[in-house]
Amino acid sequence: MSSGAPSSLADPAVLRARRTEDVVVGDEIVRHRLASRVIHWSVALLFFLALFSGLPIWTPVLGWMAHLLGGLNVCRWLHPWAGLLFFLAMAAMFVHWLGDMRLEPPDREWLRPRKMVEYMKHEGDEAEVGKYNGGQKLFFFAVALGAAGLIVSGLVLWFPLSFPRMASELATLLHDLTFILFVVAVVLHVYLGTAAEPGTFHSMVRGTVTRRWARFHHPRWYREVTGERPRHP
Amino acid sequence: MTNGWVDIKNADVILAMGGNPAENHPVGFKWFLEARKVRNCKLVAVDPRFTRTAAVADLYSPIRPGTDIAFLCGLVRHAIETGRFHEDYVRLHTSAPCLVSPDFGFDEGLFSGFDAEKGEYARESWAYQLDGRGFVKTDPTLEDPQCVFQLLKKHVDRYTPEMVERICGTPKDTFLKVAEIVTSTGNAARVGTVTYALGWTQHSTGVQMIRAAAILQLLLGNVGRPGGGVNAFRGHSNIQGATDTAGTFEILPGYLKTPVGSQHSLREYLDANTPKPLLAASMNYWQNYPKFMVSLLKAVYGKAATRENDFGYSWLPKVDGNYSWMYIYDDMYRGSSTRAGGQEPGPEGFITFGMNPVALGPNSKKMVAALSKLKWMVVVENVETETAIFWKAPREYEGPEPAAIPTEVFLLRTFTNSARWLQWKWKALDPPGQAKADQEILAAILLAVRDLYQKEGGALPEQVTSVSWSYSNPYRPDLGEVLKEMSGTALAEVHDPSDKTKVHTAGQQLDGFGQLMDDGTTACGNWLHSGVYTEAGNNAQRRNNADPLGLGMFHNWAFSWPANRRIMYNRASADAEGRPWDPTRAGIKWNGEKWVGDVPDMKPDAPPGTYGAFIMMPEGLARLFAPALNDGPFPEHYEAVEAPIANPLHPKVTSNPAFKKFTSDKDVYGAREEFPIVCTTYRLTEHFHYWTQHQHDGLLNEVQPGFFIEIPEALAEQKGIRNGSQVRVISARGQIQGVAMVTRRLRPLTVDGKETWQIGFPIHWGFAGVPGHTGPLANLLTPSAMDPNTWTPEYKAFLVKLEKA
Amino acid sequence: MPQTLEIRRSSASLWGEKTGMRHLPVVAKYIDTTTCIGCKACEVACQEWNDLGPVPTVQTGTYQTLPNLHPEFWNLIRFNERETDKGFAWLMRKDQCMHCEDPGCLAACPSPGAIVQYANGIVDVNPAQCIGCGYCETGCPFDVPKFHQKTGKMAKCTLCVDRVGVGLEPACIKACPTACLQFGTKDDMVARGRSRVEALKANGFDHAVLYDPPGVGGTGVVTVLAHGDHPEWYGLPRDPRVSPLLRLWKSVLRPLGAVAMLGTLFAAVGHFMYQGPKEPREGA
Amino acid sequence: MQRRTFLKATVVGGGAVLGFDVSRAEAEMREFKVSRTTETRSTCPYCAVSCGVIIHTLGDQAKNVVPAVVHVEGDPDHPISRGTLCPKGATLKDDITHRRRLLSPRVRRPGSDHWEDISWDEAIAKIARHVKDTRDRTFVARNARGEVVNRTPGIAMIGGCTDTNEFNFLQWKVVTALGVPYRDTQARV
Repeated sequence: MSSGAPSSLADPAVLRARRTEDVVVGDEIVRHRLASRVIHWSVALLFFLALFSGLPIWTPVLGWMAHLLGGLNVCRWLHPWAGLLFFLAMAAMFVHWLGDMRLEPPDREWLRPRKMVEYMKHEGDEAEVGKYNGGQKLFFFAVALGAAGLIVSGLVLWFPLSFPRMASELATLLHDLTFILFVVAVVLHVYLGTAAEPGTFHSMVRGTVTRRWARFHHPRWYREVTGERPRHP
Repeated sequence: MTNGWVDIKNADVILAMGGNPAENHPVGFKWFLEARKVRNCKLVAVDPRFTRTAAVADLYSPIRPGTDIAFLCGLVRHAIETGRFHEDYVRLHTSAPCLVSPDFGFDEGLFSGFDAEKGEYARESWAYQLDGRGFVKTDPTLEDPQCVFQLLKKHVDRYTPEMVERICGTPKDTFLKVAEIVTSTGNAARVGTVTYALGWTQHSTGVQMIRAAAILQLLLGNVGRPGGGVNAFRGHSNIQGATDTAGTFEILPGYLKTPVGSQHSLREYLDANTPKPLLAASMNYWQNYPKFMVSLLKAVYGKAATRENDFGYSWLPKVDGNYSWMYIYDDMYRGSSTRAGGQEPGPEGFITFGMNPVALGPNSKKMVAALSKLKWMVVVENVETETAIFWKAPREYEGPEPAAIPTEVFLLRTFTNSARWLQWKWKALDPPGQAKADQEILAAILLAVRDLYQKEGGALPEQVTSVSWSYSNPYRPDLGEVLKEMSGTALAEVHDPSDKTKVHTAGQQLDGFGQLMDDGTTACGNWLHSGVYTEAGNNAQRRNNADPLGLGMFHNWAFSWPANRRIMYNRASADAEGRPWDPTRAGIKWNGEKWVGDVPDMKPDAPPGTYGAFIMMPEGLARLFAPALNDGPFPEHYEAVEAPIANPLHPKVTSNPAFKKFTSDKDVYGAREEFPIVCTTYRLTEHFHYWTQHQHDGLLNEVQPGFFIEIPEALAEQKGIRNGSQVRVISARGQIQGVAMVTRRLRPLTVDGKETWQIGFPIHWGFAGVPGHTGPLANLLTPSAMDPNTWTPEYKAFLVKLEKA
Repeated sequence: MPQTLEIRRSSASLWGEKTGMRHLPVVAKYIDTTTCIGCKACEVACQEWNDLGPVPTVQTGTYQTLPNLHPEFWNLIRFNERETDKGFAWLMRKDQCMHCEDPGCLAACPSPGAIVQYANGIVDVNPAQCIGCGYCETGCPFDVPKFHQKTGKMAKCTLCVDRVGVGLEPACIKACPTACLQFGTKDDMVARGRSRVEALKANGFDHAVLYDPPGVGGTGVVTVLAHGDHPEWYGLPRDPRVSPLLRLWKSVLRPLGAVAMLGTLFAAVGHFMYQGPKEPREGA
Repeated sequence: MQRRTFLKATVVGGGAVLGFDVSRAEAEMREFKVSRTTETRSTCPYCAVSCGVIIHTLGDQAKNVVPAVVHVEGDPDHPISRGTLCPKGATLKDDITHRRRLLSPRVRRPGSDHWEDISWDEAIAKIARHVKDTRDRTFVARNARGEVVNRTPGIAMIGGCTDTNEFNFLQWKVVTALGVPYRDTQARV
């Protein structure tokens, strides 16, 4: 506990979430400590900054968006830098969460569309779901791969004149394809992280989840954290 | 030029030799390509380098610098041997039938009459055979071995295609292809023109090269015809005008001769210079010499010129010997010269209007040494040239230390120019800063000197004070008034000899040189330009560019001397009956009463046969045999002064015997053993001599940034020289360093059985100019050698050696 | 604004082509490489008229002013010494914007209105809109547009749109001393080119060709080549065209992308309304 | 960004602060820069083809304008050049306006290693003095054979090929007045 007396207003779990996670505080469990959340939100913020400064360059249809940022010239200047920072933040996130994201055998099933559909219908046996389910792990690696694709093609597009002509043409395609897939993934991620599974957003904002939420969504993680009788050794 | 720029479009064949028109006269070159577009004309380029002219030519032939006479005599021989010459033209208009004295001969490289000790020819043996009345004997059948035609045939007989290949290095089949195309104009139906520039003039046999081309064109019947002629492309905008107005010591305005010491009176001078006709049918126009001379004296001395004082003849400075370009600096360097057997001082004062001797050379080191002997020098320029700052030239020019140079140098500031057709130059804006126009500077100097003589007297003050300078504003002479003075004014009532009813009262402008008198009643500064400013106004300002004949004559655009004639010797464009050889390209034709077409180079109403076509010649005919030259009546191939091989035709006489070498310590000549490579200098289209490198932030320095040396690829490989690396070129007189431009546009030539290399470099860079765009002066390497007739230095062929820097 | 009426096509324009209303004669520049003497009058006339340069240069062993075009040097004569079937040749070809009918630069440019094609065929950069991204240079099959460090914009030959706009011929064409360059309507220039090619063929240049590549819809600069079988000798691409990848991106991938992204968004909303949130039932 | 376009953008742009501004500086044919310059027809000073040039100078010859060259182009009326020029002619503006052109008279004193400024009057006076002294000192009235020659071998005068015919005639008059035998011009070389 911090040395000073906790102010009555602060929720002890939230306070605890500043330093450590996977620990029970009262009837809440700390899921994401401060560092995780800061990294996550800086990645998110930079992603949208790069997105909104890139979209007017991508299509004139969104030309009006450029004016929000001060015109296409500003976008042309901002987008590469935002992209670079986004990549650095992604790298930090990748290192930060790589440990938790190790793929275990059950996660493999998520590759098959049948599992995906089951999840969508909220069916499927989730008993063994750890702190992160297969979908989240795959999303993690997919996004990391996407970031790599974006930076490589982005650098070529940033300095088209110092690469052979074919390189900049391929880079255009790669950057565009990766960006599309990335946006699709992020839309799903945001949806699942907010509307689809209430409580999740709170975990990334405040860092804590309720015991009910943990037991329902991530049973194995819940058991590990609370020490209750694990169903399997 | 005998013809004009636009007239070139009328040619069927153009031989561009001894010059690089595409680079040095690009806009004039438009008409070369127009001829090709309009009449599928064949353009043949003969040049040591594959130049930008060769790039668009139909046929390119390499040649060793300095061997043009061998090539041209080969063409003359080909024309005669294959009978592809214009026989009617040759019989009618040239001196082919004239008989030459039997004493004339040519043996072992020397013409008859050579005085080895004096190094000069006595020319008596070159005279025509004259009959009782003093007229030339002729043989119209051209059979007599002493007739000019047979002498020419014998003389050029040695120039077989094999000999041409041996001397020039031009492969025989290429030479025969050129001969085939060029001699295709040896008839009435086709016309060919020959164009040249400094590639011919700047040799120790320069004049004879041009003579050879003239003989070729006369045999082919091309002189005087639209699309024909021998056309010199002059360098500066007013080189033609400067020589017309006596820019050189040996002539007075209008190419009248400068009087020499032995011509004591005007009468003696006129008798010596007024030729007598050598044929009945010779108009011998120079018989009007006295009218031109007296009118000139009245123009220059005004009222002070009276019949009693020989119209001021005694005030004219007389000359003894040679005062031309290289003698100016030779005498300046020695400080004295021998004239008429006695010693006279050399120049100690020097005035230059826009001319840059240190850069122009030859032998720049001698130039710097000579200028360092001067007491005072006036440089009138618009940029700080090498000559203006010779006293701080870099070390390699071996000039004395500035402290040891006594010369007081005045650098004054100028602008202005003119063009070949007498075209008026409208002024766009005043000169910047405190700059003054040339004429203001000159007027100020003369008037100041005149005041000093009026106050203090001195050597023959009358010579200085009696020159008329009666312009409305003497300090700023109005060029219109000067042009009037040159064109010719009546001083009293004057009747036109050919049309008595035409009368000019005192003060009126004359119509042309036909109205000049030798009794002092007319004044004319330059009889050749007479008619430029008549009562009708300043014809130099005319801007009507109509061309009704379609041959590019433009009679109403400005004024062309003489008498606005656009094609010289145009009588020769018509046959004996006055019918044009080629009706589609008529120069002038006889319509029963008078000659029509171009302004006739003939008495307008003289029916065909009255006078020969070449009215300036005493025999009225074009001279295939020219006895007035210093190095032979026929062109003969001599090697350059620095010869890479012994002369294959006559090894005992390798170089031009009529050239006397200079003997000061700065005049060193290189031998072929130490300097094996033939070298030439030339100009580029992106720069103008030593002028445009001074343009700060100029675009020309951008498109042609710096000095380079063109080296054949094979030679570069031999010496391990990479393109763009630094190389050093050394001659007996100096050395320069620059970027190597390795190229296949220069090829090795097999000359006299040996593989001979040639390199070249442009002249445009010197130690003055925009920082970053300076370079070595090309003329550090050129020799003190020149042509014995025109005294033009030999820049185009000398010997060097080449090293990696 | 009257100007828009003269624009036939504009880069990154909204709904497809921006069609101007005015019908101007389509102009073209004719280059006859067989009468070019490499005098560079056109190079300096262009810079003098457009108040450009001088670009710092140094003699490196060639007559060619610069290795490539430069943002302040829009018009470069390429010198090429070459052994050909007709013997040694010194080929000279004026390199500048080709004002294509279907410009690669315009297709690649992401900024609306930065590159426009006027009704008279001239393709011009509009500095006010140019964002200096450099895509036009990669899009151009002739590698013409150049990025200017100082202005951060692209620059290239404008075929003297200001002079042509008031009815005058371009500065380089007026200056060309040997009439290698000529100006007029595209049809006149093509006709002149064809007759010149015939004349060349008659003079033994059987491979003479009028270079007007269809890959870019024909060019506003038609060039007579004596050695038509080797355009690369003149520094010209054999079959220039707008890059197919660029077409693929613009007309296939980008629309699909838009559909995919919006589709996912709608799918999410739809799923939420259908499935509702995923949360533990009461008492579980 | 032309002035007019800038005004348009700011006025319209003002409103954009709140909403979305989609107007942009529309591409327009550039301004024709020499529509009101003064045109002088003249001749190129360089080679002997004598191409006609049109020199465009600033202003419409109004009194308060000091004309400066803004552009030089070929004169289409000239029968030889028909409006074309070579690279030298096409860059005449450089030749007229570049700042290495000398603007005032200068003198290098004997033995000195630098230029000094000098007024026109003093320069002309000193030159005249030099000319007279040299002429008086080196004047040759009669040559070694006793013939009247009246020449001044102490002075040489060169140049003229870039000057007008009229100026060359004046030069010949001065050469004759001073009795200068050493006289030559670029035509020789």
